Amino acid sequence: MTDTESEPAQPPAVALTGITKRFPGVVANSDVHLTVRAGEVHALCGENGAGKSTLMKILYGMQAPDEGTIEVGGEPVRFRSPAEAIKAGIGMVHQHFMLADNLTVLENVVLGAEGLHGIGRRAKARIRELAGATGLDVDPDTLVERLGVADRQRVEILKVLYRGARIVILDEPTAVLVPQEVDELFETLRSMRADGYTFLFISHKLDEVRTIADTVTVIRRGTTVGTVDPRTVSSRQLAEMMVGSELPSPEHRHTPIGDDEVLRVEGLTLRTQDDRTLLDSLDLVIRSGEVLGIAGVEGNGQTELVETIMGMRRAAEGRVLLAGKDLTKAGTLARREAGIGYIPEDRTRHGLLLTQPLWANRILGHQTRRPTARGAMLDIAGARRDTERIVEEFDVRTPGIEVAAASLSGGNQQKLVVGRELSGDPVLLIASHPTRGVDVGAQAAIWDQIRSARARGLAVLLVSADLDELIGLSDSILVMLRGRFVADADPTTVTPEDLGSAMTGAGSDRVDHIEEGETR
Amino acid sequence: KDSASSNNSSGGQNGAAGCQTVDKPPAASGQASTSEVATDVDASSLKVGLAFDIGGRGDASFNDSAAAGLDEAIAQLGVKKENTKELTATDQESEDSKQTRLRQLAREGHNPVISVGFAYSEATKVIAGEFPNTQFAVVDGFVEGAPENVTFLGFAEHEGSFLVGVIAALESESCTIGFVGGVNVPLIQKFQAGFEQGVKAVAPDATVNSRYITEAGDLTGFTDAPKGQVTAKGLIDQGADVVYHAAGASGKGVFAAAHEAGIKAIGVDSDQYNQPTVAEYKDVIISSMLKRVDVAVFDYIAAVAAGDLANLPQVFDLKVNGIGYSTSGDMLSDETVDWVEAYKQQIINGEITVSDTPTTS
Amino acid sequence: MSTADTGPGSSVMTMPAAPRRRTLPAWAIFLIGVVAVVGVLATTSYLTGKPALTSSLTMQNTVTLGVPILLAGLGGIWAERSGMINIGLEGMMVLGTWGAAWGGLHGGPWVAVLSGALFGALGGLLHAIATVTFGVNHIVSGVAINLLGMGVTKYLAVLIFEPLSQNPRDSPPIEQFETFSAQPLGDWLTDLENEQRVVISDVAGLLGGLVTRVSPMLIITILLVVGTYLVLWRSRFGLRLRSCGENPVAAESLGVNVYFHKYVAVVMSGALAGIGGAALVLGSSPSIYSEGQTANRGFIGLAAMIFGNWTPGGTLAGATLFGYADGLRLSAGPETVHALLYAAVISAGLLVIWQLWRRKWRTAMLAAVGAVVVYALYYASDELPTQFLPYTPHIITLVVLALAAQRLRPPAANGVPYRRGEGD
Amino acid sequence: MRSTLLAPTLAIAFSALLCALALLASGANPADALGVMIGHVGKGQVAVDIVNSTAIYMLAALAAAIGFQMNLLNIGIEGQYRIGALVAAIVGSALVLPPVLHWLVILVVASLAGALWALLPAILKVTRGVHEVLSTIMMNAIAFGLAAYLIRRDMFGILVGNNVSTEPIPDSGRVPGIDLGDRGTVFGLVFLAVVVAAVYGIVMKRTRFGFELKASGESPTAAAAGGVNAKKMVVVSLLVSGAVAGLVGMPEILGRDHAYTLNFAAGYGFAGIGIALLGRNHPVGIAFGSLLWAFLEKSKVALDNVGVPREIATIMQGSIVLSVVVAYEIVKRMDLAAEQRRVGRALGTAKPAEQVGGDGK
Ligand SMILES: Nc1ncnc2c1ncn2[C@@H]1O[C@H](COP(=O)(O)OP(=O)(O)OP(=O)(O)O)[C@@H](O)[C@H]1O
Ligand SMILES: Nc1ncnc2c1ncn2[C@@H]1O[C@H](COP(=O)(O)OP(=O)(O)OP(=O)(O)O)[C@@H](O)[C@H]1O
Ligand SMILES: [Mg+2]
Ligand SMILES: [Mg+2]
Repeated sequence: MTDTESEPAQPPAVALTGITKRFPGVVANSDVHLTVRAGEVHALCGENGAGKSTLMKILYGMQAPDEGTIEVGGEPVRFRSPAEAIKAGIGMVHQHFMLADNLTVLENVVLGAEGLHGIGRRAKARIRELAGATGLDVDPDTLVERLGVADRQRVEILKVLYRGARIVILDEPTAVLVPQEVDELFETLRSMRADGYTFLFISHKLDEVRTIADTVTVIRRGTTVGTVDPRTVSSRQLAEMMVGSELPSPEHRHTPIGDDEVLRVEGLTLRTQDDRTLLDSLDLVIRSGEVLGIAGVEGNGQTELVETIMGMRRAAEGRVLLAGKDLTKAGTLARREAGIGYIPEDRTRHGLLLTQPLWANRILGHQTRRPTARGAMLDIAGARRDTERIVEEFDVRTPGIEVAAASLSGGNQQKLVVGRELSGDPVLLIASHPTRGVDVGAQAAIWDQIRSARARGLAVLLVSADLDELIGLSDSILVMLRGRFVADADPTTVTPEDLGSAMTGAGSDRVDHIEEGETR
Repeated sequence: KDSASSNNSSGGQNGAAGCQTVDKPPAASGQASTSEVATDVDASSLKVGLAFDIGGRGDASFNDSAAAGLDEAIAQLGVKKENTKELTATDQESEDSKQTRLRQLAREGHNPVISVGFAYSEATKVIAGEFPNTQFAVVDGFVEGAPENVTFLGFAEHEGSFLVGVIAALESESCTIGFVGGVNVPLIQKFQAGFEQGVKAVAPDATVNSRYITEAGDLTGFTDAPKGQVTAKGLIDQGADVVYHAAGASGKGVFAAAHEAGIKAIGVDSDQYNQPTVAEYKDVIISSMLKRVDVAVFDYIAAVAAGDLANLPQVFDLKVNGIGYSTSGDMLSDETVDWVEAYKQQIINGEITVSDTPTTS
Repeated sequence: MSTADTGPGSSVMTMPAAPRRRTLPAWAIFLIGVVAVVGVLATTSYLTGKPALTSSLTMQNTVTLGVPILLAGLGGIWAERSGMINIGLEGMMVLGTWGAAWGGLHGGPWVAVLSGALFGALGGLLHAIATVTFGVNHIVSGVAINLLGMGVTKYLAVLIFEPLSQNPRDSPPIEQFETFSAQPLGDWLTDLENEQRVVISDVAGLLGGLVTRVSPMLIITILLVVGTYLVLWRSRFGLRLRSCGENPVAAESLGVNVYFHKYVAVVMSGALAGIGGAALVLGSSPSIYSEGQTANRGFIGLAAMIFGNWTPGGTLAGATLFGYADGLRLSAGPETVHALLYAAVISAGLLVIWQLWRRKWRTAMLAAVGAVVVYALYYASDELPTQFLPYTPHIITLVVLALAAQRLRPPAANGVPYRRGEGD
Repeated sequence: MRSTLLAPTLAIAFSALLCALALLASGANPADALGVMIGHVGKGQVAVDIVNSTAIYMLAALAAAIGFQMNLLNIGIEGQYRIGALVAAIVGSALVLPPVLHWLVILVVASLAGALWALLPAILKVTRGVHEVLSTIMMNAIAFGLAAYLIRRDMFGILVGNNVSTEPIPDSGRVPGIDLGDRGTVFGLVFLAVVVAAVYGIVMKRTRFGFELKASGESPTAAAAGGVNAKKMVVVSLLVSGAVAGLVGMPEILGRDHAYTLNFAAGYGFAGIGIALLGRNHPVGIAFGSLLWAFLEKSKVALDNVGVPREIATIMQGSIVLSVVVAYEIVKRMDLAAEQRRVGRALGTAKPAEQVGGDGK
């Protein structure tokens, strides 16, 4: 607890006192206290749904607190909209990108701050000036839809800088970045800190927090648990503060890999309408009881690979065989019926019918199979019964199976999806970011389920941005870059840093336990 | 063979002087009989129900004309105003709404019940069956197998159109004449047919360009003045210097185009020279083809009151003055009127039969 | 906790698109398009001997019939660029016709335009209240507003106009705008047109139609087209408004008052549709409100907007197409519309060349087949059945869409419900 | 449950209030007007007419609802039912078949024609991404053209008085109704609407097809991941919607008119869209919505009969749709909040007090 360090002479950059925020049925923040010194990087940690984002949105004027006071630079303030927070020098980079794809970089940046330099030539000049600080190197007239993830992140930071914010909120900025990109970001933060900027930094990755933060505040169940000095605590201690109990981790437990070839992909090639190659002649094989991990920076073709194997995209060339059966021409449903389970990377978009009850969600993807269907008719009783089973087995915390999927918290939604996809005895599970955005408890439960299914002979294709998860679960790892497999790593020896290098194409010559090439 | 005509315009010469015309027919002889229905009957005991088509009283078109007939009956036949009732159709209504409307009128004791517009034909047939003691009439209507107590008040629009066709041929300098129809349906084709025949009767070499604003089923052709104007402008651009319209409210646009181009126009249904909405353009309205819905309605009421429907004309045509043409504004020369009267007599005498379907299309 | 998570905020990122080759600026494409269209029409006019295809009268008719459609389409742009679908344009336009007649009775044509705008805006306001404040499905609200617009207008016409005009369906005539012509220029163009020289006369005809008997309404409309472009694409306010249609949550996070901009957009949309109604009233002679006079022009305006890819220039092109084809049919007659088939053949021929040049063999083949089929149709017939002619623009629209719809780009959050503070 | 009844009740009350104000403004007594509207139902054949119209609106609304289930807005119902009715009338009149078979053939032809008219928009949507609103608006217009063309006298039309009609369908093709004597005749095909509604209800609730349709409507992305072929669903749902739309004209044509005429009613398509939304795409909701709509539609005649502006009924239709959806929206928000509260309580997340223990300040 490092309160004593703050000098009485300089008022804190931000002081939140007694903040309470209630949503229908949920208290997101309850009597939160937070003090941020000027010129520091102040990290905020806590499990999913702890209320971090809500607290930041309150500080940023997007939501009004039910109780409590906010002081900025010693002055009590009351923001009714982000506009007022911006005026007070606060900027925020959101957990999800807040960019309009069909507008240019210039337009995205100046939006809402047109008063500063107009929307024309002066604004463009100013953006060019600031772009250097963020490492953004694109023409301001480029449409944002043409930018990659890292560049989008830079545009987000540029937006904050452009407004002249001195206090910058970064809500999980590193979730989508690879280690090298994280390092670049931290470089930027450090130099800006030297220029006097104050940062509020949210992350689930505790080692990152310890690298960059000057102070860490931990939030649990909507309230502050404590403020600590990152140099004096370990990641494990931090985690235990967050969860209030021991932290599980993805350790590698070997089970024997079977001989049966479950999935074989040969020469898989995918092109866009305008003939760009998204997947370039990919080959892979997964045997029963094997977990094959795919590592890669987001946007290098993992999504496309998974969706092509699932039949949601049409391959230009190549074959997909499941247990020897050629599925290349089959539709998604036929592939599912042949025994593929699919945990999509974005459960709300690809996994769930949010307004439908849980049992209806159980039917999705199983609408032709027992126990949820009989011929052309649905078996609603069967679907209900099996949903009860999933709720039981996978510990989905819900008041019942009649509630809409939207009412469940993210972790419980994900457990429902995992339970559904492991139903009907699949031979292959395609899991994209199976634990993204879910809290630690749910994460552990999902890992356990995947492990035990594998022990029963399930083959798994695992795509994850969480390198620890990838290393912990996989029997072997392929690294994807620009639509190709560029490296093959052994999870028993590889480190996240090595993987990160390979993922950015930087480290091909640095590591000995990464084998070059498009083997397998 | 060419017969010279007066100073007016219809000379026997080609070119800008006007159309080459046929011989002027012999002067009119004989008289048009007015309808034989007595007008001295007492209709004060009648309760008259009137069911209008879309638009209703005040539409400056045939509904209004029917209303005028009723007003006339009130004034002359002693029908009591409080004993009359007028109902109006709505857009896009279904057949049963028409039936309900008629049934309502009949049930409330109205007798006769007069409906306006051919769309009422079928409904009237049905309701007349339900109320055998009530007299029904349908302006413009006709349907097979209607009961005894239904009278169809049909008009020979083509005959009147023939006469204004004669006027157009005589008045045209360019010998090119235009016709604008509202919606391409048989009723309006009657106007076109008679008009074209009338022009050709006088000037076989004349050109008549006919256009419709919309096709069958799309009734907006009767309510789209801008399109009426565009259509007329096109005809004028192709040389027409007399245009005749049968396009309802779209006709306003036709007059506007004629006014703008300084050419002549012929109105339809009622005497449009005296119509307030087009008063601005009255100087170009040299005549109107009169369709005397008012006469038909009046005569019908009188006939019901007198109890002799048998004497009511089968068709309201030139002979019974159910159809005619107007000379308001005195823009027709005596010579022209002579020609028209002569043709009128020939039609009445049966020497000329006017076709009710156009030869083209 | 938004339930419909198809909004832009949650879009999954996949591989970024390749940087596009540098394309021509919008105005250049527009100009090239105009030149191409005029070229095709001039050629057709020459080869088929149908001067009406490019006569000044045709142009005038295009303007008369196109302006109300264009104004409705502009209204559509305003609403949809802010993310609000407005299928109620027709109803707002009807309100505008009543308002214009009523205002015009009391204060002349300028007041008519203002009052038309005001009444249309009231319709827009109702739409905004239902959709923005209450989050009602945009289409439902639009359908309801169409019903209300017609019901209220008829009701008011009976209440207010009938005593004056003795006609429940018409208002009394109102004063019209004085028209004016750019005289020396107009005469010169008329002379040129009459010389019937290839291309020159065609261009002169089309231009002549634009400068003779110009109504201030046309000037107002052109100003509104340019104004819409400048406001929506060149002003701060427009940027904010468009951002609400692309990603309202992002706009909100930058301090943009999304509700406010949506309200302004939808009300403005109604006002423009209302001005469209006023243009209809003032463009009629005599200038009156007359029941049923909009005749689905609001829907056509919506179509012109989609046709025009939600841009003012494109919508102008769409409205011109509708006005041109309808005007040509009404004023020049079926034979001239028939000549448009010839224009279609020429266009298809050009498309073949263009696709061959781009080495798109398949598309070129298809276009060639199309050209042959249309030419056969042209050759085999003298006239098309008149029953189909009124629908020429509709058929052209379908064909053009079938060819180019993939290039259309609706605002990303168009029609997506938005609630303040519910994005993530 | 609460939401299903509360919302419409609130909404109808609210729009009744609005209309009462409008009535007061025009000097009429709202209570009397309402009395007239309700009293009207008991008169003559109005009750039966309402039932008949309800069936027609139900078919149109079901057609719309099928599209809505997967977020497709089939504005083209208007054109689809016109083409369906016309083609069925033409084919039906040309065939000689035993009664029941004859009806079935006509119904199938009507569905096929309706579906065919929806085919082009469906194909354009899945192959070229053309928005169905735009393409169906175009197809509606073109349907008028095709109808006008097919009913030309040199095609399939015959002249009846001033009206054009197709050849009448022979007796074997006419579906007998339930004759209630003075009360009128309930169309036999009212039961068709009931059957279609029941099938629709079962398919949506109980079958794989319905599930896939709803899933694609709610989340195309999730449906695709769940193995639903979105393109196929678009084509199938538009075609089925068009097929049901093709039936809309059948109760009238087979039960009363026995031919397609120029008077064929328009506007059912747009009404259907409003009703489907009013009934929340639920078959029972649609039935009640149709009943309400038919009641309002029929009361126009009654209002006119007592001199109340009948536009009130149109205003009422508009304001009911608007207020019903607003009310639904409000009640939905209340329900959602209540459900969140319930979930919150059940999971204990709403009890932060036990967790408070932080000391950070
Ligand atoms: N607009 C809202 N309406 C209702 N509940 C909400 C809303 N926003 C957040 N919540 C709830 O408030 C709680 C805190 O959410 P918040 O987004 O602040 O969590 P977080 O700590 O940022 O979690 P994560 O690590 O997943 O980002 C959660 O239970 C969430 O479901
Ligand atoms: N090799 C191919 N395999 C499958 N489909 C193709 C192929 N090439 C083109 N297509 C499809 O054919 C259609 C026309 O292709 P093309 O890209 O040549 O058209 P275009 O000139 O770009 O025209 P537009 O983009 O306006 O439709 C497109 O739908 C495209 O997806
Ligand atoms: Mg968060
Ligand atoms: Mg292409």
